[in-house]
Amino acid sequence: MLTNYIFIPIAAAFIAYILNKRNRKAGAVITALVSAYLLLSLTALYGRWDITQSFNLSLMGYKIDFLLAVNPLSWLFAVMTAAISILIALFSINSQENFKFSSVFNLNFLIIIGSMIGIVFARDFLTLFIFWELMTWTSFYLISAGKKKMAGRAAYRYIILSAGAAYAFLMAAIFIFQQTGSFAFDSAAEFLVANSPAQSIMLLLVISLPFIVKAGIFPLHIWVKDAHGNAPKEFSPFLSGMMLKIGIYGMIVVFYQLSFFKIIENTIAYRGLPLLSYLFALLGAVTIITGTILAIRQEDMKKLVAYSSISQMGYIIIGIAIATPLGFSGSMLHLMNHLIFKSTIFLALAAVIYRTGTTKMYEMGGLIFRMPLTFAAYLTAIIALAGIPPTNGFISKWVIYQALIEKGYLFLAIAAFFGSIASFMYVFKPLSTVFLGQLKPQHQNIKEVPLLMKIPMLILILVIVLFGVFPGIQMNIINQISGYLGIETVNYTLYSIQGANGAWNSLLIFNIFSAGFIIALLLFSFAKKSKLVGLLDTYSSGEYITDAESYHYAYQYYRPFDRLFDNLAAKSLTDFYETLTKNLVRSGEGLRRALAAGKLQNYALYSVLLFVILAAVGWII
Amino acid sequence: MIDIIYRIGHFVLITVFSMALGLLFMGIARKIVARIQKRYGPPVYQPYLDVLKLFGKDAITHGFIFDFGAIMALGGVIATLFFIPLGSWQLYSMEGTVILVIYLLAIASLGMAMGTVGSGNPQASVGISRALMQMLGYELPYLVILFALIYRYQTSSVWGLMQAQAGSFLNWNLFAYPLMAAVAFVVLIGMMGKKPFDSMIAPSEIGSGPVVESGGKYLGMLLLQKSITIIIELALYVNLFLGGAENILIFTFKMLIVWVLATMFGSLFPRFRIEDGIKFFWKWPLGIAILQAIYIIT
Amino acid sequence: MRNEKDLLQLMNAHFEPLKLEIKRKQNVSVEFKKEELIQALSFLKSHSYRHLSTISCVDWPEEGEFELVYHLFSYDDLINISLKTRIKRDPGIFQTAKEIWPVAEFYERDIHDFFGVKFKGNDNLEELILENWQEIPPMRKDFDTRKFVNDKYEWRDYNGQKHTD
Amino acid sequence: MNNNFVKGSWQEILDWAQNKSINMLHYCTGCGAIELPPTMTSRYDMSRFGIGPAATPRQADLLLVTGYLSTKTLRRLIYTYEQMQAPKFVVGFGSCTINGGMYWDSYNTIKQLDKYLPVEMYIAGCMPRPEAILDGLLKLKKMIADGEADGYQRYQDNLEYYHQNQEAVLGEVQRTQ
Repeated sequence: MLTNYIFIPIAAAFIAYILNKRNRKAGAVITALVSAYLLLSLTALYGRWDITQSFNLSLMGYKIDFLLAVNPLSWLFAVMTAAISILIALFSINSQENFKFSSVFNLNFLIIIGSMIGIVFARDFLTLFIFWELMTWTSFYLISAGKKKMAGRAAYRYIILSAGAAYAFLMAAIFIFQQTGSFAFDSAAEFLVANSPAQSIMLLLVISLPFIVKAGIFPLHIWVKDAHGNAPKEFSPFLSGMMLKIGIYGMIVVFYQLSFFKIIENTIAYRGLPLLSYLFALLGAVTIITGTILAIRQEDMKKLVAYSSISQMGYIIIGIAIATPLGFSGSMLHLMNHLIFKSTIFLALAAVIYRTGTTKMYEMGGLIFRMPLTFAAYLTAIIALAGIPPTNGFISKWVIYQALIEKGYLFLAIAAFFGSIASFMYVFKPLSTVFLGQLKPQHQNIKEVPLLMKIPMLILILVIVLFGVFPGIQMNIINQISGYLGIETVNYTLYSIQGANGAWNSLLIFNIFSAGFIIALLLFSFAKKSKLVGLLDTYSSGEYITDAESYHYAYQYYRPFDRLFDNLAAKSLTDFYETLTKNLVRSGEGLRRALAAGKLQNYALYSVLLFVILAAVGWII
Repeated sequence: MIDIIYRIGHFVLITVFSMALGLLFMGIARKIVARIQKRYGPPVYQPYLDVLKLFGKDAITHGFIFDFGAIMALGGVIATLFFIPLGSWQLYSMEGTVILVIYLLAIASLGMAMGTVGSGNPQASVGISRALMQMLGYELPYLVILFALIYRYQTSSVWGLMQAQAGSFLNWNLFAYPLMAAVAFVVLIGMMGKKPFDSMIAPSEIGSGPVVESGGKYLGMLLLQKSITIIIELALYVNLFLGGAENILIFTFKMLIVWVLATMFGSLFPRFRIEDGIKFFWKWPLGIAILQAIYIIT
Repeated sequence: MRNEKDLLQLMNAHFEPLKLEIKRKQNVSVEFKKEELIQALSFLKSHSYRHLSTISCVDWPEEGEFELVYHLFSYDDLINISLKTRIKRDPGIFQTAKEIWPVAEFYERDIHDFFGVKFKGNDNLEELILENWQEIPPMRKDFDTRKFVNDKYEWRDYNGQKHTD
Repeated sequence: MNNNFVKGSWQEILDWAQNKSINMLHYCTGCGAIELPPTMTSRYDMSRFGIGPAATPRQADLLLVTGYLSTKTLRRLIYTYEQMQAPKFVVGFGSCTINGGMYWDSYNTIKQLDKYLPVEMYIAGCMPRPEAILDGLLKLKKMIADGEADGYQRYQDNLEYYHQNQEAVLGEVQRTQ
């Protein structure tokens, strides 16, 4: 039964909360067990795309249906949620020993898992909304549980944006309900196609608002950095890997299942693409560029990776918005791969934070000799993120490039290229300043993290390489999704993908890369053996170094580049929103003084007036 | 079995040939620069002696990441080499798309960056940070050019792009799209780190940047890596804009011409500051490349 | 803009210099009592002599005195002025000018290196130029360089003939 | 073919390559810094003999000490020398490195470089002209080719002696780890 997947985690959440009060590790163990159960039973569900479940509720004369169903798309998202939860739970068994709010963490985390599965299985607006709100509020508590001073403020920014968007969504849903008498997606889609295009487009744009916020797309991305930077270190991988993706899920639902693309099919087009889709793609492009430029500037590693998440979301949006088979497949590939490598990055950084207790990059250095496995995990993940073959990150970006070049979308392609090359810069910054360079004296005695924290990282490394060599595994499910949504499929085999103007064969590339590596290794090992010297014995213009701290280049790593964008970055969007709020409050204050002047009767009068106006509007519509 | 031996022989042959040719080109470049400066210059075979000497010297290492970086740098370029058609020699050039080649080259850069920063020398870090910033400068126009070419010929393999220019030499992209060829030439100079764009290896400023700690065999391997990188970049240019070649001799000749011209241009200019270099790349080459791309896609 | 004579008048009006002298064009030398010198420095700094070029020191062993010379320059008047004062050689202690010009700290370290003069108020008088110096400061006139060199370094032997002979 | 023979001839090949390709680190302490640019640039062009500059001691084979050495500088010079990789050679420039030169009675300059570092050869003069420098470096090339330039081995063999001399003038000496 589908409800099991939703309510078992939610029920387990309270058990975990109670047990965790007794034993710090119990909550995380329960989380891991529940997610393992979810993963196993979801795997058993594979291929059974006909399971549905529904409940009826009569309320004030309205008959409301709650519909749940499985399809390849929901299945993929549910499996991804369960899989990443296992790894995070395993990781947090040890890492939460000293975390004050660990019981609250596990409570909320399990509820989020349940509600996310609820979201992806939901087939009507009301179910979606209920679980969406559950997820939003629980994640709000998780983000504000971070120890930082700013955590509360970041969480408020997140909740205000999310809640505002969600209520707009609810309004649109209720409007559709009034017209059709049902919250179900199917009937809504029928109604929207039949309705006047202008109104349908407006409704769908409003419906997609909460998803845009959650995915961190350009004008509404301001919550991402602070929320990621301040969330508990174990929650960041989930926040960045899964919760951003759930926004993408929502957008796919809007685009395909609510037939947004069908409605705008015959509107004005640019290069064969409806202008509205192109605008969405352009939003993705702007997201890539802003995310990238801001990521390069960060000195806090979690914020840096958060901005990089924003920029990677841009790729996914571009691929979905241009709606070609290659674009969609590339997006879905990138979505999965981004989950994998971004979780790896966040887990590796969480391991570093666990040992050093800081997130400022310039306070660290040379950790590679103390934490080699963490370094290996980070290195593999950034190779994937930067899109360097033979890892999974390259494949998905390559497919997206193919899609863009096929149609000749020049400006989208420039943004994609920019984000890809600039990602070398921002991923190299933590590599260089945290893991390489001089080891700080206060970190001399750091040890590698315990075994239970190593296992998730190891698994993720293997998965990155596995999907890098055999993208066919992913393409299998993606083609099922494409088929389900009515998109043409892409030709693939286990280790190759057919693009628009060229093919990608990852096994071959993996082999040739190994060959090149072996030739270099042979050359290296035949030459004279070298002598190992310490890190402080480096060229320093003849002067001998005594303290490592002053011989580490870490602060403002890309200053010359940042200087190019100083003016732009000074005008941050956050400031813009804050000024806007301030002005709104001020004008509201002025209005109040002019109209109400503190008399209670006036307020009553205005309320009645407003009600009448609303009623009139509702009647007219 | 024989097939495997044949293939391995091919691997080794191409690797050795490119190393030798790259070192020869480096020697020629030193001679040209010397002649421009009214010097006699070192003998053409000087780089061979340098490499031989470096492999005979003692060396120090700063731990396994230092070793791994050097191996990854050389291995990355050798792997890239097999995807490029060199005249009639082409191992896997059918499969290798041109975007793949650009990104494979990044493996080598990443390896070198990792190894040298792993030495713990801040001058290496400064050099690498400059190199990465500059890379963002020149790769953007280059990728726009590739975008336009792939869109124009509807194939993304280097081999296909080369074949598309077959026939008369007027089909060469150099004559078909001269603006694009010029932009690519400027980018080529930037890629090879020649004079106006060499702030990342400024010897008297940051102690030769990325290679500051490399001596002995490490420097030797990086020299070999550099030589193969030169061949890859020149071969890409020749394949994309000069129509490739029938056999390896003509191909080498075309590469030599491009190399000599690039060296001559390089020896005329003083050095750009980093942000000025990026600004330059984003102003002129990128602007021209976008104009040309718009012309092609419409 | 003052000329040299105006400057001397200004000095005479506010202080009691022991000796005033115009060495040549744009170059003035004034000798003060040691009590007045720091005061004169800050006075001159507020009268456009903002640039402290250096502080130098002369050893007068016969008189048992060190002579400290502060070289100032004005970008308005275009005049170099040297303020001199003499302190007793034996304790060899003077006031610091660090509060007026922070850079004076380094000049004072330099003088402490080579003459052993101490500056009250400047507690960072560790070695600036010399390293591990154990002898009396090398620029004092009673430091016998020749003997020190003969003791410390070995001369090259040119067939039995030493370099110094 | 016995192993020694192979090893011997391999060493000869390396010596030959070494003599044709020398990267020098010019430690410019004195006026020698002025004599080197003409030697390197178009008038005299030392690069035609395969001699070129190196940026750091790791890449260098030859340490040129171009002028007087104060004790403070000597400490850094020793550190730099130890950072270089064998085979490595030291050449002293001008009278200052030979016997103190015009700084013969300075309390703070060393008088004989070869007591502290294994000098292959001196180039006399105050300063030596570029012709003299080139002549000296050519002789050094010949020494390397013949296997006579073995300073780094002498340094290893007489480590005690050199360290004693160094510590006599410098006190404690910071060495590479």
